Amino acid sequence: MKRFVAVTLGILTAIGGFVDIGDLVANAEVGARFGFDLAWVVGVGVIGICVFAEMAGRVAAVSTRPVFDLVRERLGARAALANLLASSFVNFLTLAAEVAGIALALELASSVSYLLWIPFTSLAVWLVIWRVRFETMERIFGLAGLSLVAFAVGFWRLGPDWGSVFHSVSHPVVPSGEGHATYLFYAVSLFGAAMTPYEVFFFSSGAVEERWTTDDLNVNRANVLIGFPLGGILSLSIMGTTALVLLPRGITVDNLAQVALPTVLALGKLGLAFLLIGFFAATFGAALETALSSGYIISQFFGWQWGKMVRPVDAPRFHAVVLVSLVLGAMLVLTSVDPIKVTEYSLVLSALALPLTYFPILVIANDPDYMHGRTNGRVANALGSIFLIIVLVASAAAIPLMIVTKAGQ
Amino acid sequence: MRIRVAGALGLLVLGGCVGPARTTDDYTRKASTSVHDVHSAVETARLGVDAVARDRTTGPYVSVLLGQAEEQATSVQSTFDSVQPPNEDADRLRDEVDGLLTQAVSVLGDVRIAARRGDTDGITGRGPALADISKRLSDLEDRLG
Amino acid sequence: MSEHVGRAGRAGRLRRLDAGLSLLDRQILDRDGRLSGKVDDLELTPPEGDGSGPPVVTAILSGPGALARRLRGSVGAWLESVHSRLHPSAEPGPARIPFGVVKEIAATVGLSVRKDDLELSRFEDWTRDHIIGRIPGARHAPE
Amino acid sequence: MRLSELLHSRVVDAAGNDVGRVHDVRLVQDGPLVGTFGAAFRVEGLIVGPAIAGARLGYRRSGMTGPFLLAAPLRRLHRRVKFVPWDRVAELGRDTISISGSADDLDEPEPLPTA
Repeated sequence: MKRFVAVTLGILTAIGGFVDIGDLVANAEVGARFGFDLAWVVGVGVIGICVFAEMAGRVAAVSTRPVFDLVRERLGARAALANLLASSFVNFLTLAAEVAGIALALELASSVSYLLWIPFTSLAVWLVIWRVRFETMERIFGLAGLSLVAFAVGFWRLGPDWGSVFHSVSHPVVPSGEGHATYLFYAVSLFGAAMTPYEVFFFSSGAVEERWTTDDLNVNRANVLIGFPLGGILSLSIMGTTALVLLPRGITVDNLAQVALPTVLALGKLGLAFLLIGFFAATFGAALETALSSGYIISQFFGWQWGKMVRPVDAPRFHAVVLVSLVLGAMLVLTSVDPIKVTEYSLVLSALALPLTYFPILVIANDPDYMHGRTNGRVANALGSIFLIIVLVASAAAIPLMIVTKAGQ
Repeated sequence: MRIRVAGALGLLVLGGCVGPARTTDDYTRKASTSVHDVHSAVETARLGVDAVARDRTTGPYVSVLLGQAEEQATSVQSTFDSVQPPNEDADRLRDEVDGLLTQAVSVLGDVRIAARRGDTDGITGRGPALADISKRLSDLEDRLG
Repeated sequence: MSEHVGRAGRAGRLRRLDAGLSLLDRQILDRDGRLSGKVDDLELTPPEGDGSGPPVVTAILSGPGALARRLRGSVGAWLESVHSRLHPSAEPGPARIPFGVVKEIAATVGLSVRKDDLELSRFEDWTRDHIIGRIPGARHAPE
Repeated sequence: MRLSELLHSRVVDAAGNDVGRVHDVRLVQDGPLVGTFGAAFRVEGLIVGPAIAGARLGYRRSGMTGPFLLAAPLRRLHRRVKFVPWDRVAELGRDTISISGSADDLDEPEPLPTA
């Protein structure tokens, strides 16, 4: 029974934790612009993150070592440092976008400008990292993030013509008036949103923080294989609501208020309340995860003591990195740069950085020295290899597409 | 790697700029895009007004939604105004587009003010004006192609 | 998983390992299991006597002073300068962990001493004493 | 001397023929006794192979067989890896290591078991 509760909680947490500011923005934008013609990308991205998160969780549980620690052992100091710099930069942009996302959610609830909220939200994120136990933190924000289920309810209440939805999901075309390059650019962004690398750093470090062992492998598998696909359904619901309401009216999504608009029309004040709680929890949770990830990957590269399982004085450099990242992230947002733009760029750069994370994981998950008989099976390797190719293609295409399409304009 | 990131950052900056319009075609395309984007803001506001009329939303949310619609329209207009028209045909187009955008921004401003005051009737009363400006923007966009 | 360290393994064979693959860049754990840095390099010393014959691994080198040289280029130079600025002596070498205090070499490298007893934690001490340790609650585990 | 000074160095034989780059340094535990560790490790020889990316990924070891996409090309490249016993090292230069004799009579390294 206790086991069952743990598994259920883990799955619910994975669902709530799947969606962050990048998913909110990318899915809403794509739905309003392309309808259901890019829905397949979410499917591909969800399978990809399942494949690699399962590997990363298994590596962490069997070897009790987090991913970035092993990245350095297998890439060597120089390549791992280049990887660290690039990953830290992308992670930092994502952190800034999430911190802005929390403030934007509060703005929608209070009509007080998001810029005024930034100092408070950053402080709150830091306090949670400083004082709250890892599992408590994960559970609270993951479960609260579940209230984004309002998107799915809203989509259903909007009464889509299911036949035509399924048809356009399964027969995607580039809509008239959109170039192929623009279509592919948004495909890459959406893919970057689903497979954001910090999810893997966080997932594997979290597994070590929670002291997973090989006994937890089934829990790992259940969390990933049930939780992430259900999270993907939330993403598709966001896309569906904007496709049904905003697309026919020629509305492009430029802010978070518009992301909520279709669901507000469908469900009214109660729906809005759920969405605002969901926005807040999802972005707050992701801000915690990215802030911690910044500390995790740098500490793991240098072999410093890291993690929330020890007192802050015992991991001073880890906490210093987290603190500095948060302060810098808040400062970036306070320059009043458009937070939605920051989010969009963080997605493209995530897509660019994908192979840096996923290539070493695939190698390590095959290494018997680390995996003690739990190396990848045929299915994991076949899927891993296919996704490695997809990830390489997406990464190579990200910047050229951004230039050609002027970032999707 | 670092060079690629630096390049991406450079684009981040360049992305927000508008290039000069060299030909009438080019200018017409820019006009069309601007009309399209302001139309999007007006339609957003209409949905917001609709939500207020049906009592489906809260004051703070709708005031942010309408404020951002106005902001969006204002920024599109000032970007469009900063493009140099290449010839006299373009001048005429500029006057027409700019006139319509000004009206759109003005109506959006009225709705936003009503929303900040929590004046529900003031918001819903602007519905017809928004519908009218939306239609005119959409007609102009069709004409520009 | 104490992989034993005697002269000969079970099959009466000497233990062999490839340093790059199985020792370099590994995580170091101290006696109490605390994370204590990475194996950034190894110190090789000519054998005692006439100095001919194969070099012996005498120490693990850890920290910025050792890592800097492996990175080379401008990043390496920058790291080296940070290291020497934080270090009291004029020409600091890298932090040395004599091989005699190594307990085991497996997925991680275990030591038989506490990390506070080694010359490893200068930067860590500085961060703790000047920043993190001064924030209220730093000495309590999260609740 | 540091281990990193050996790694990546170019290796040439007595005739000046290129042997490759140092991929790794093989250690054997039969040195003098040190502290609690027991016998110290000493250098047994150098593992030298073609200058390729990915030599650190570990595909030299027999247990690393997947995924096929990576293992197939990397394992093929590692077949051309040679073992240089330390007594064949004639001169340690800054970036180049000279060995005595010809590159042709070098053997492959003995495969090490994975844990």
